[in-house]
Amino acid sequence: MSPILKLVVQRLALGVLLLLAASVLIFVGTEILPGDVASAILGQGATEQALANLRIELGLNDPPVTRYFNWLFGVLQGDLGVSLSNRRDIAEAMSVRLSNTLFLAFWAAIIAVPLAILLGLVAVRYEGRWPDKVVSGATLATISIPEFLLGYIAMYFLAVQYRIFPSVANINASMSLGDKLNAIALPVLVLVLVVLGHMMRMTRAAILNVMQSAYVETAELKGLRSFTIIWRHAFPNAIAPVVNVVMINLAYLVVGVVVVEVVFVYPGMGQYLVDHVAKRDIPVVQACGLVFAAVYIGLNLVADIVSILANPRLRHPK
Amino acid sequence: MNDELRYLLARTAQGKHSRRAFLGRAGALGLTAAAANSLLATAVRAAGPQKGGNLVIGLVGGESTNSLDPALAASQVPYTYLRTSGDTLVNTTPAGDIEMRLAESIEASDDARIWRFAIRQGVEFHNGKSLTAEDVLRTMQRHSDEDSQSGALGIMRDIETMRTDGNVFEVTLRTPNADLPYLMTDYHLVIQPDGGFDNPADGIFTGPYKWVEDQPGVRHVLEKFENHWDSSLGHVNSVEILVINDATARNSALQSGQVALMNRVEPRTADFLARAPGVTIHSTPGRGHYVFIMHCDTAPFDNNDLRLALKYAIDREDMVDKILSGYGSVGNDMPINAAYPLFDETIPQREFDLDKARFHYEQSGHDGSPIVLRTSDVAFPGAVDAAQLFQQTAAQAGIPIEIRREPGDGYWSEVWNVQPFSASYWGGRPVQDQMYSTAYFSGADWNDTRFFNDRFDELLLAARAELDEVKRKAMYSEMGMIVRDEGGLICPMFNDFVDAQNETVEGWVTDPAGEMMAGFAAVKVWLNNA
Amino acid sequence: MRMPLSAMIGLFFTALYFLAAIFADFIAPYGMAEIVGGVWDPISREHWLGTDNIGRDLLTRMIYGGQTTIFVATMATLLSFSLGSVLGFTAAVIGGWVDQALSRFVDLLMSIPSLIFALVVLSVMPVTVLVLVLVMGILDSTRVFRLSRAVAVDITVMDYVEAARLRGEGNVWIIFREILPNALSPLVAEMGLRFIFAILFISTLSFLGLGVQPPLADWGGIVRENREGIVYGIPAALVPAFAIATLAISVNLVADWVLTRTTSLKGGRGG
Amino acid sequence: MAETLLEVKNLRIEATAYPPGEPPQEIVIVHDCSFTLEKGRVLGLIGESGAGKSTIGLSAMSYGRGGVRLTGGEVRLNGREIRSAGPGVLRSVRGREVTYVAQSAAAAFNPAKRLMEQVIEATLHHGLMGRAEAEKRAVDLFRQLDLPEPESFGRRYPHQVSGGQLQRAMTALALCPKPDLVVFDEPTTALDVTTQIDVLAAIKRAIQETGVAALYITHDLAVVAQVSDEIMVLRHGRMVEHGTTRQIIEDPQEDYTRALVSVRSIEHEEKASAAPILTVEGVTARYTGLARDVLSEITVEIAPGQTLAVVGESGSGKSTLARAITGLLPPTAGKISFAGRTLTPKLEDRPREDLRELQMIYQMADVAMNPRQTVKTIIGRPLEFYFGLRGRARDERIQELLDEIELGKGFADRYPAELSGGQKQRVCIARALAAKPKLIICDEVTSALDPLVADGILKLLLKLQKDEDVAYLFITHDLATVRAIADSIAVMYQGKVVRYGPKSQVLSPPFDAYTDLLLASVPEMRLGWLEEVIENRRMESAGN
Repeated sequence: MSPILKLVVQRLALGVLLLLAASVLIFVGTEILPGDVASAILGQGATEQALANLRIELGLNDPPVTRYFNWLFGVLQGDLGVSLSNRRDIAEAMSVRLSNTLFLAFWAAIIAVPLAILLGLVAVRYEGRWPDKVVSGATLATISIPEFLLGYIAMYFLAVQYRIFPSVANINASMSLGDKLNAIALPVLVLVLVVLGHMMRMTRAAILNVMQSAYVETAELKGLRSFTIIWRHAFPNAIAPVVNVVMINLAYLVVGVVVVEVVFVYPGMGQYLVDHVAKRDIPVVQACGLVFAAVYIGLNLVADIVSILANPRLRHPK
Repeated sequence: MNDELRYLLARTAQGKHSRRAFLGRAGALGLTAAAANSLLATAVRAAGPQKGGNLVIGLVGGESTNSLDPALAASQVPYTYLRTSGDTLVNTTPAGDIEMRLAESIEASDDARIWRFAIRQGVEFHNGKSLTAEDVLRTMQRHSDEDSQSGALGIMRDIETMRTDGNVFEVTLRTPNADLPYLMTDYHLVIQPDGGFDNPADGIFTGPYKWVEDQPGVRHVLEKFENHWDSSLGHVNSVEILVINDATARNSALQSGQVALMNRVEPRTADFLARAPGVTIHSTPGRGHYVFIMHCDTAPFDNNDLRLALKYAIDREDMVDKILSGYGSVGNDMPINAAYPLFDETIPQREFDLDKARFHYEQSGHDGSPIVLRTSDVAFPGAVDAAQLFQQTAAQAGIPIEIRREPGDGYWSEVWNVQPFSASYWGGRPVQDQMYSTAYFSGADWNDTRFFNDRFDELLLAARAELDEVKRKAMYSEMGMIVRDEGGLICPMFNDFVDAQNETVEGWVTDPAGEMMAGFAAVKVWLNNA
Repeated sequence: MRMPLSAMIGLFFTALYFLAAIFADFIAPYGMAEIVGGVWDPISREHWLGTDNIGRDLLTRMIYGGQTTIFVATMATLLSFSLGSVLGFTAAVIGGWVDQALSRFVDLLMSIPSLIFALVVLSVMPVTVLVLVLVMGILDSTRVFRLSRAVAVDITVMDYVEAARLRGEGNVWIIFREILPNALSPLVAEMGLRFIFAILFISTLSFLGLGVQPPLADWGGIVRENREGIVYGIPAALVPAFAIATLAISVNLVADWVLTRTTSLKGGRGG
Repeated sequence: MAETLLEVKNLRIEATAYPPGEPPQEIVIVHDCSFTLEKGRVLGLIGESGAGKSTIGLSAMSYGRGGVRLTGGEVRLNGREIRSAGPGVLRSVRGREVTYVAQSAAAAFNPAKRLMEQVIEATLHHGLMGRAEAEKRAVDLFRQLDLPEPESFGRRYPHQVSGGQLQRAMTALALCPKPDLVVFDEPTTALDVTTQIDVLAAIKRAIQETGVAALYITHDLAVVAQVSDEIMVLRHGRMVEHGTTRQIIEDPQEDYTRALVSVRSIEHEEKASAAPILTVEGVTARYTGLARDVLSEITVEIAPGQTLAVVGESGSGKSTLARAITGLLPPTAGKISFAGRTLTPKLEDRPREDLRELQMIYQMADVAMNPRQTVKTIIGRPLEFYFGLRGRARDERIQELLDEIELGKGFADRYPAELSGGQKQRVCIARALAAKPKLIICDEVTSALDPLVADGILKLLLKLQKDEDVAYLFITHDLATVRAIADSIAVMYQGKVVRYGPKSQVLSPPFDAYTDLLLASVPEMRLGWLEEVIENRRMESAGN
């Protein structure tokens, strides 16, 4: 087996192991949540009798270990169980939410990632001069402003004042792509601003770090133009850290957007999870936790593998 | 009225002329905006509902955990969609009278123990099946079964037996109750084919709109059910309910035209929202009240002086101003207000009186340790703020209150009705009897003030069977006084339902039974731009 | 090297907020929970920033709110650093299975998104300042762990650490005397960033309704209390949000400056 | 008269320094430097580190590294002033008229790109040739520089070729655009001595065959003597002496130059053998995860107060031997006895007494001292740790040690960054001495130092050996150092000791093949040495 394949397989195995461990952690973590599912479901107006009935029906009295393995085997067969609160198939309900989340994340990423890298390159090219300062300053501001403020400001100007985009980013299957894109314009804008700064700054730092290398000096002494040097000599060697930060931000776009979902009423995973946490709907919380962990671990895996592939020493062994 | 105005009015009422343009023109012709608006409303109603269009409603109170099973409904969105897609046996009119729905007529025995509902014929379910008395019976059985999880189980308790007799559904009560038809208006009790035993969440009802799409916590789409028995309802072609829990987003959605109707305008922003072009705010005084409840059997609240001290130490006017921005009215430490039939207007209003508060506090001999008040924003909107206002005024009377904000999740299971002093909300009931028997009767399911008063219980049972309204009113008055002076309820305010619409919506009628025209907004309004 | 303007601005605001927080009791014009006006009174001579949603003086709320926000963020950052760096250094110095176990456990914790984690924990636990600090500190310590481990791994291969080992020094000496002083400058710069994240995190939690107990104020909580006013330009909603942003930016500017200073201390490249 | 290619007049170069704990300062690193270089000539720039030789070399490209600025004077290349020229002009000069060969080719090649692409990049960029032509020229250069498989060599990545090959590839990179001038910046310093000679020969031949002019920068006079026509000696940013190579080597005018020429003045008498203090018997070791032994069956011993020099190229296992003895890398087989006791293989298991008596000094004094500790702490810690000295007793002992290493009183409170390279190494020696050891392992302790400074350190070590009766295990790749201080010598090659015995015996013929090669590769400070060696080798290989 070639060393690179071996490394990749190793990482994959590690990822699977980590995911398994995460599943245990999630299961145990949710099992110890205090509170009573039944009363959370029925709310203020429930009688003792109704609560007791519901508890029995939901099978909340089985031993946890049995439930973990039942759950795990179910998950392995693609069966995430049934929501306690509305008896819906979780896999089905969640797939809609997940695809919405991925849709939003995809468009935010497709704008933010190239833009961040481009701005990072520009900042490096004009290091210490005004374009660098403007880009760095602006991204610093976007990092520092709380997401909800960005959201409300965008909503106020672009939806309420000028009515360019809708304020409520409600999408559904019957909408055309154009309608959907119009609907998610504001959340995409906010998410782009939120992740852009971090990615751009890390890209800038990674490339600047590489710019310290002797081979960049070599390139400079060949009489190459600054941008050529950055693009051809510095950037290829900064791919690993850049991919790493991109992946962290992609993970954030998938798992960290609760606030944006709340502000723009976007039907994504975060809102879905928060609702079910509130109802102590443990199967759903577990399923969401697992999906989030899988996304995070998966993206990290991608970053790891890209780093391996980007390393010429591993790609072209002696 | 000049001809131009009359012409414009007619055109506008028929939806052929923009409402805003009309208001502008009317202003130019010397009418005040209010006058022009009311003129227009009258004209529009006279012109009759316009058919068609897609009505988009933005509502708070939906979660992704919502189900179409009426038994499990608990929040505003299910409330609205059940009213939109289902029918109950009877209903209340905005004036508070009983209106026949799936029941064509009601007969009661003289002692008000046996009630016979004649079921309307020719009513069709969304799946094409015809409604029978059996369906009604099965529905009621599902909700009254002790094993059921229905939110209506509590009000079904008093039923001894139920049966059908041809097209008649008959109920026999354990104790007489003159108010039974009011109980049947409960929104959980929409009739399902075979009571929904097979699949309670299939969304098959008899209402004016049938289900197209159900995405809990996100969006609910319904379309006109052409075979609905009552052609006077259901003007728009389709109804789309968007769940918008964030108040700012809801306001923005209305202002930007994404939704035509919305519920629960945050009172503080109502004035700002009203200034937006085309937006109209509807404020409906209701029976819902924001409360702080004390357990009368738990120290230190087992001391009536302490309870009174706290009651006197709350500035009700200020709370209505600050928490409700005036969209509400002051409470009187009892759960009843003028919106209830048989209300006694003469019961004196409890005032904010620091001296009396101080006096009773000293009388109580409380040791001065902080009194822990638990609250959460889920108790009622602004509950945390209200607690802080309470804390401030109480401090002026020398009463130390410590606020503990509890997690919103689990508030109803672990704090309310468990902790001795907490913030809460009561939505109100159609009649006084139901309100009192739900929460103040010694044996009530939700006696959340742990109020055990023999005289009160005696009066309640007597009033329930009393058919003479004058005597009944006197009994209710005495009961109110007992709760006010001895109970564990601190009721600083009754909230208004504050809804809002934009200029495309016509036919709004205020209904004190609940928000969004008691949930019937979608089936009763129409669009002028359809 | 002179201090650049950006760092001066950053330092000014950081110092301003910190001083205001420390001396809150002396400079706040009214009591923290005292109700002195109507709902959202406009800016006036009596109320320099107007009043909040139940008629408290906004400037006062801001000063006390800054106190809470800064205190919680500082404590959480300190906790995450003490915990994360000691564990990170330990993992790097001891290596072997201890390193593996700690690193994998941290990977595991990090695979669960921190906001979600915090939401789940805080929605079922009574929210007190202590719980907030613990939750934030522990969640953030995973990131500090990674950084300090990486830094320490670079340092442990240095000859002076080997020299200490050859001398027979114990791990405690190696961690606290050999590694810690040399890992300080990247950690200090990172501390600035973590502090900002802590500020934003506590604000976000408060915004989602999981912040400190009323009537205590914190900036995110003030935004939440007044957020309906945000799109109507009510100062009570905007001022705290901008305070969060300016504090974060200021600390960032200072951290940037510390970072460039420490790298230039190394003398950069050149012969 | 030959045509002037490069003319440097009154060049002044400044930089910003950041002394720790003080405000940054502007310092002048090159003062008033002037010289001219004619076409096709090679000028050697020589000096200690910090003399400004690289800086002057790079000024021929009007390039200041890091914060370095060319602030005064003129640099004329082909008659054109480039010191003050704009970026456009500079871009057209760099990589076309002047090219650069860096000290570490391993770092100067972009690891992510194939060699060919990098070698011809400047040529293509300046539009000097088409791709095919450039590649053909590169292949020719590879061949000329004795690179293996010149046709396919360019398809490799930098990490796939050896250090010596990479340095030659770097030369090809510099020569490819047919420049007028190449700046060689210590091109062989990082290489092993046996590799250095081949690279040096290849560079020399390439210069001769292409007729390019060159600036050859190095700290090693013996090396520069082999390749340059003229030599300029620099010290502290000023020119000390400039003359032909012959004149500088054979008739230096300045004291400093004379010192450089006559360095290695230490003579050390070999001591008689005695009962050993350290015995290494059949030690074999390997790194975990590595398939082969890095040490196999090493057997050596050291007598008290004597020096065993372990000599070999990088990768020969000499430093690993030190790690095995100290217990950092527990041997898989064999036995190590020290002062009559058997040392346990693992460091953690050794009693404190064993640790104390066996000390170590490192090559890079910079990283051997914690930069955040003062000299006092650094030297004081062993005193505390082993002898429990505190307060005044400790301070007095520190001062004694400082005196012993010939540093004054003021040094106790300084940080390592405030010391020069030689001073740092002295502090390290003091730290080792503080433990009152019986044996000190010296791992390449002089290789990072300038020759004159290194000399001082060696003298100090010898003096201390006499005073304290301490034995040294002296690891080095430098045979001159070995000659200077060893009592016995072990020559290592590929993890084995290939020759071992008293110094006199090891350094006298008959030699084994490897020792012979090693000895023959040490540059000698005389003209024509390189040619001789190359000629010898050619004959030998022809003879075989």
